[in-house]
Amino acid sequence: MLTLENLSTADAKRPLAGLNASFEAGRIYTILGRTGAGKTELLRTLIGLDPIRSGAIRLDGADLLHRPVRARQMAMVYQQFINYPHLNALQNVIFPLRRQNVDKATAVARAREALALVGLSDFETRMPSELSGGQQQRVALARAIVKNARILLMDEPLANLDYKLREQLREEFPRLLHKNVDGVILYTTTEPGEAMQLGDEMVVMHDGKIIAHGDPGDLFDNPPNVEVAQLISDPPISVCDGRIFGGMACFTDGSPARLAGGGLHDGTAVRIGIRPDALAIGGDIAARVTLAEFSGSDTILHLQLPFGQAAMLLDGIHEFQPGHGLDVALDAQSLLLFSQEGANITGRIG
Amino acid sequence: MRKPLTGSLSALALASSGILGAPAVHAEDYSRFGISADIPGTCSYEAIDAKDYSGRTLNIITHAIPVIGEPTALHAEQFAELTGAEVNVVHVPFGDLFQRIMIPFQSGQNAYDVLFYGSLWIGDFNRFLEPVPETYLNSTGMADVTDSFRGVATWNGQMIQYPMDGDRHYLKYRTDAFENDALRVRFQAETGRELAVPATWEEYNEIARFFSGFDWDGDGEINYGSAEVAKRDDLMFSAFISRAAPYAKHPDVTGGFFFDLETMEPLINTPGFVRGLELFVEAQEAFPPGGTNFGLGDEIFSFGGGQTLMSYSWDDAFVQAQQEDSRIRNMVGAAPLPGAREVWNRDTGQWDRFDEPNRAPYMTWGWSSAVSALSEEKEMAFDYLCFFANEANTSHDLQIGRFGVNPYRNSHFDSAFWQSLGWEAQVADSYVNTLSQMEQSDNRVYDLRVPGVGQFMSSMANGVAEAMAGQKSAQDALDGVADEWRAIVDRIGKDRLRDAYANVVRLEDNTHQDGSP
Amino acid sequence: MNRTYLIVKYLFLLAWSTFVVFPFLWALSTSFKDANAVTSGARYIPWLEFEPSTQGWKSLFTSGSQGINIVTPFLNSATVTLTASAISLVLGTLAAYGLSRYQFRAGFVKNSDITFFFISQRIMPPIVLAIPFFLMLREIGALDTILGLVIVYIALLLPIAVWVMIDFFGSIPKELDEMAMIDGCTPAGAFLRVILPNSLAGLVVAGMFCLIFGWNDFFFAFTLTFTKTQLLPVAIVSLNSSVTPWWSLSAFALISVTPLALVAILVERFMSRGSLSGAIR
Amino acid sequence: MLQPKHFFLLPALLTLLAIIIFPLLFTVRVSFSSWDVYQAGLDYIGARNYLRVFQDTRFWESLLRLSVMSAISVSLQYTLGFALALAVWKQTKGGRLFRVLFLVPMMTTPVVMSVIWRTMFHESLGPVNDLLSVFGIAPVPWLSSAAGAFASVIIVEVWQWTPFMFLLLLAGLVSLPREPYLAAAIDGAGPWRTFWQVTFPLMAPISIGALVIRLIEASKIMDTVYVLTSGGPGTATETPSYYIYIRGLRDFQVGYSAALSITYLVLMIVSLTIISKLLMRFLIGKDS
Repeated sequence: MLTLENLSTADAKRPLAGLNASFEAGRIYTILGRTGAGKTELLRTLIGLDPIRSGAIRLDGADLLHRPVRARQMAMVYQQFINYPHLNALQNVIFPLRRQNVDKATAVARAREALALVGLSDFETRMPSELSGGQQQRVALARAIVKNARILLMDEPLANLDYKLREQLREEFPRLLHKNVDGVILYTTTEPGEAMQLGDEMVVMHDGKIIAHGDPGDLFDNPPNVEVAQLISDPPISVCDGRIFGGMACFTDGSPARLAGGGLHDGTAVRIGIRPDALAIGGDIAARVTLAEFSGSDTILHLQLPFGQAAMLLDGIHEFQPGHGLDVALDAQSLLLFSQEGANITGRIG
Repeated sequence: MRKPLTGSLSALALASSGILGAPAVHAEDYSRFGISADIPGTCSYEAIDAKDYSGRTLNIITHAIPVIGEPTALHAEQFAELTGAEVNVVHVPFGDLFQRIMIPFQSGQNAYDVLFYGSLWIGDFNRFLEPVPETYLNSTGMADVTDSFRGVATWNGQMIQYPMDGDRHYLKYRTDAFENDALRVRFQAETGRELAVPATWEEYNEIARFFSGFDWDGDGEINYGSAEVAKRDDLMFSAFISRAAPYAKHPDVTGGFFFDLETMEPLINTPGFVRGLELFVEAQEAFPPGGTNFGLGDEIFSFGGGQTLMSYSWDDAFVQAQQEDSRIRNMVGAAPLPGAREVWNRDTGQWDRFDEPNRAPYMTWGWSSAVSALSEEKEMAFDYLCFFANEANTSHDLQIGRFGVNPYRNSHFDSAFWQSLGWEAQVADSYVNTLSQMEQSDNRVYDLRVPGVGQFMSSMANGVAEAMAGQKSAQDALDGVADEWRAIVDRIGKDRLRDAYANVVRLEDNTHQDGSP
Repeated sequence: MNRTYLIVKYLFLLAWSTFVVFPFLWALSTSFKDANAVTSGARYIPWLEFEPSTQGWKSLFTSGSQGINIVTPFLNSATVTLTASAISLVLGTLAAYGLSRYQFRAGFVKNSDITFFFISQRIMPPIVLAIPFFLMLREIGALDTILGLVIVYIALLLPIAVWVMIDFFGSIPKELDEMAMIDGCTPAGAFLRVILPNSLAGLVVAGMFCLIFGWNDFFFAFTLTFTKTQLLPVAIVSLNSSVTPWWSLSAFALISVTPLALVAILVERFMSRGSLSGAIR
Repeated sequence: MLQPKHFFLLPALLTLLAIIIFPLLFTVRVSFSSWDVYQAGLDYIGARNYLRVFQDTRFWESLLRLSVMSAISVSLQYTLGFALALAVWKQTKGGRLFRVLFLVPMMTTPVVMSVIWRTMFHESLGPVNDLLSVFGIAPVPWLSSAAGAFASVIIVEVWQWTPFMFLLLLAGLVSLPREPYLAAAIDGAGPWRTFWQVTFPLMAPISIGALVIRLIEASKIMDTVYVLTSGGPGTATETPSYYIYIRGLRDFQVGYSAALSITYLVLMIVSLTIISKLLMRFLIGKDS
């Protein structure tokens, strides 16, 4: 078990501020956060590349801080495809084993095995520059797996791959990792979908802090606060200002959001989250398209509503010119209510 | 490559050694060294052969090959073979020779035992040189060295340089052009005067201008009037002194040419020098293309290669022209440097007119040699120098033009010697007469042999170059030089300089150590 | 358009090649001249335009008084240049790696200041260092020795090596070193096992610059030696007497450039493979 | 405390310091002395040498001349080097030969190559005027006119050091990322626009490094001047390094030349810092 105790850093661009967490072996933890949230910094600190200011890192109770990088029994896969350019695929995978003083024959055998796992048996003698991006990242993965590290860190490993490859590897990863890695797996990503799909548990980071940690499904359904809510869905949840009126949440134009007021006094300012699937075409709310963008096979419409702005997700490709007017409906089941401070106080009616 | 020594030459050499009657039969034959026969003398082959310096090392710094450098190395090899010593020779181009010697001197490093260098640096080097011991002062070779070259080697009454070469500036011209009747007629028609070897620098410029820009020797290449060393940091300062001397050196005025010895006030911007510079500037129109950037090498190529009518400086260009394979062999003549009819008299502050042009032969610096006071092999070092300049070697070296060893003993001024090398009588006569006349002149000019001569000369060269390039007028340029000279005098110290300069003035004024004429 | 571009491009390449090659051809022609051939105006083709002479070449291989034998100076130059370049390259590479990967701080001095200190050594005009170097070598008895020149050349070459290698290491992602350390290497191990093998192109370029500047230095080789230790450029000026021997200098220029031209071929190999990638950046 | 990082830096740093510290301090010390040809020693004359530097118009003129000279010659080297690198960058027939050939000039010994150039520029015996005359061009006073001498020095510098720029810029070009070019191609940018919008900005860091280093080296120009023109005609091609050489080793004014050198060093450091800052702002558009 890997434990962080009040971990803080100072030097980095995005300092970590008092992280506490524990991670168990054999589970995949996805760490979700925007670029700059401190995800990479967390991994670098864990592995010993960046110094800490205070706090502790323990592995099964033993202090890791005083161990140099090479002795922390960790492996890492970078966002960039980092392999040793002067070594071929097989030699790349052998490299860490030889550093662990594994004898040559064993090392070769284990490296072959690892390459087979990632499906590169036919590419053993290729140099990294002769491999595609996906293949390079597979080599990096094989090199990480082969070490039998106690902790496997993966820093947005799919971010630089094209869409199709990303989908493919995303499918493969959970099985591959569960089957071959005994240690803790930390996997950072900026994509909520990926985080939910891969993670046994999900950690959400924002501004150098862990703002949520739990089961991905739970976090999605019931985000503890407005930051998590905004991070956890793609396209993100839109947040509009509102006010409690008659024990109910209402938008600023007075239209009811049909959400319980969370026991707040009338007139209290609140924030109302609108999931992208909460909006549908055909209703009584007049909206104007400000921007239409496509994400895969879906269309995201950015709308100007009477009480604010919100994004709407539509299946399929739809062409809308900016300025186009249309009427939409709002599904109360997909709304979230936050206090002015950001805490989730959603109460369903009925 | 080397011509065999002729009978007349050996006779000359024997005569010069003053032991004509001695039998020329020796126990050993030294002709394997390239000489026809050893000549008895203090440092003859036989005498040196008797010494044993095996296991000892002699370090020599000298000029680049071949001028002086080649004979240095040649005699070093011979010396090594005769004595068993190890002799190391390093060859350095002239421009870098001073610093190469001076840095070890100043830091007290015993780098070289024997030094070959320009004799004008005696003012800087004298403190680091070993006086020539009595034995060598009384050697057979030394006895015959001309007075002026003994003077050049002497500092405060003591001989500290070892004479092994004689240098002076003189005029060289193409006899084929001067004697060409068609050209003579044309010259007369154009200038109204008869064509003759120039007696003044005004005439020099006029003749040079006339002969510039057409192919007067019919070799298909355009010819020009004058090749001079005009490249600033080459040896241009010497060329300028040659040109200015007759205007600035009044035969009746004593007490300094560059400075007034009493006040150490620079004379470099006085009218005589200014006139010399103006004529130098004017002469540029008769230079070959690029002539204003000619170094000594270019000058030699230009005159020695037949491109120009006249040139003046050291022997090299003349010797080059007289090479066996030269296109203009025996078409050259030597003459004293042109003079001046108007000479500035600084005592009276006016120009004096001379019907017979005033000549002021410039006994320009030449090659000299010395032994370092830091040397731990002084005896061997002097033996080497004495051997270098022994009678057999000197006769041999004089014959080989590229060696740059030029007449410096009375016996060298013998036309027959040069005729024996294949020079025509007329050429040899003009050469010998020109040289010996300079020895007899009472109005000679010497280099500024004082500490910091390099600073004075580079400052002067810079001023001259500015005038030549048209950046300043001659007067302004030399006024600038005078200002810089005053600053240098202040820095180095007036008294120190006066003491040194007195040595030069004594030579110029033909006075002896005690001041008597 | 495309065609015009190609024509212009090749005309440009040809024009530049001519400009580059011409001095060498002139030197080749001149190396077979003698004073007569030189003074009769510009001549280019031996036999046709002038009677060739081998004195220029001979003068470089003559032991004795009539020329120099450049074999010993050649070997001296090679020894000094190779030793000083090798030491500079090793030290410079280590320092450049340190500066590109770690933060150093001493008072107000930071990495960029240390880098600048190295590079600034190239600014000082060498002339003024002649006397201090002379005195220093004198103290340690290294005047006129190979050792003394090696010491001085290290000061000349080290800054070049540091400069090239800092740029080069800057182009190698830091993650590569980190990877190596994660995989079990010590910092030194990461450098030796991973970074160095991937720096061959940079080393070749840095090495080439060291060799060029070392091989061609005239000034220190000239000032800090007397009679025993002669380097190549100093040997050749032994022939620069009153008359500059165009022929010998030309022959020498051709001989002297040959070893480095071979280095150029080596460097070109790296260039065409594209593996000089970021040799400088 | 010694950390691993120190083992990388210190050997080189200490070696360089050990070699250079004495000469450097000594030079500073000498600049306050009157060490001259007649007296070698470290007396103390205060800042007198520096006052003299201040009034030495020949030195300041040479600095001005140098800035013009190195600005022209380095920008020519840069432009030509860049053009050559671009020309052989992509598939080019005979590319390898060109590349080797273009490198060779910088491998020649300056002190010897300058002599070869001097023979080429020789106004009556050299090939340059001879070949020009074939085209009916009158003999050019290469070394004996101010403009000609200035141009000659620059031509030789460009010949010898364009290869330096060529190599650095070609190495840079070869390692450029491909993506920006795809983007430019998609945008339909022509070669001209692609160069100015993609290649040139991407090459800016390399360009700055190369320009600064060349400026440092070009400013020390000395052999070429010495051999070609001796600083002439007049003082038309005299550079600070050559002037320091004249004062230091020809005149043997050791103290004064040290003061000149220290002044030069300080001026160079200041102006190079400013120049690289300006280049950064101009080429990259940011500070530091």
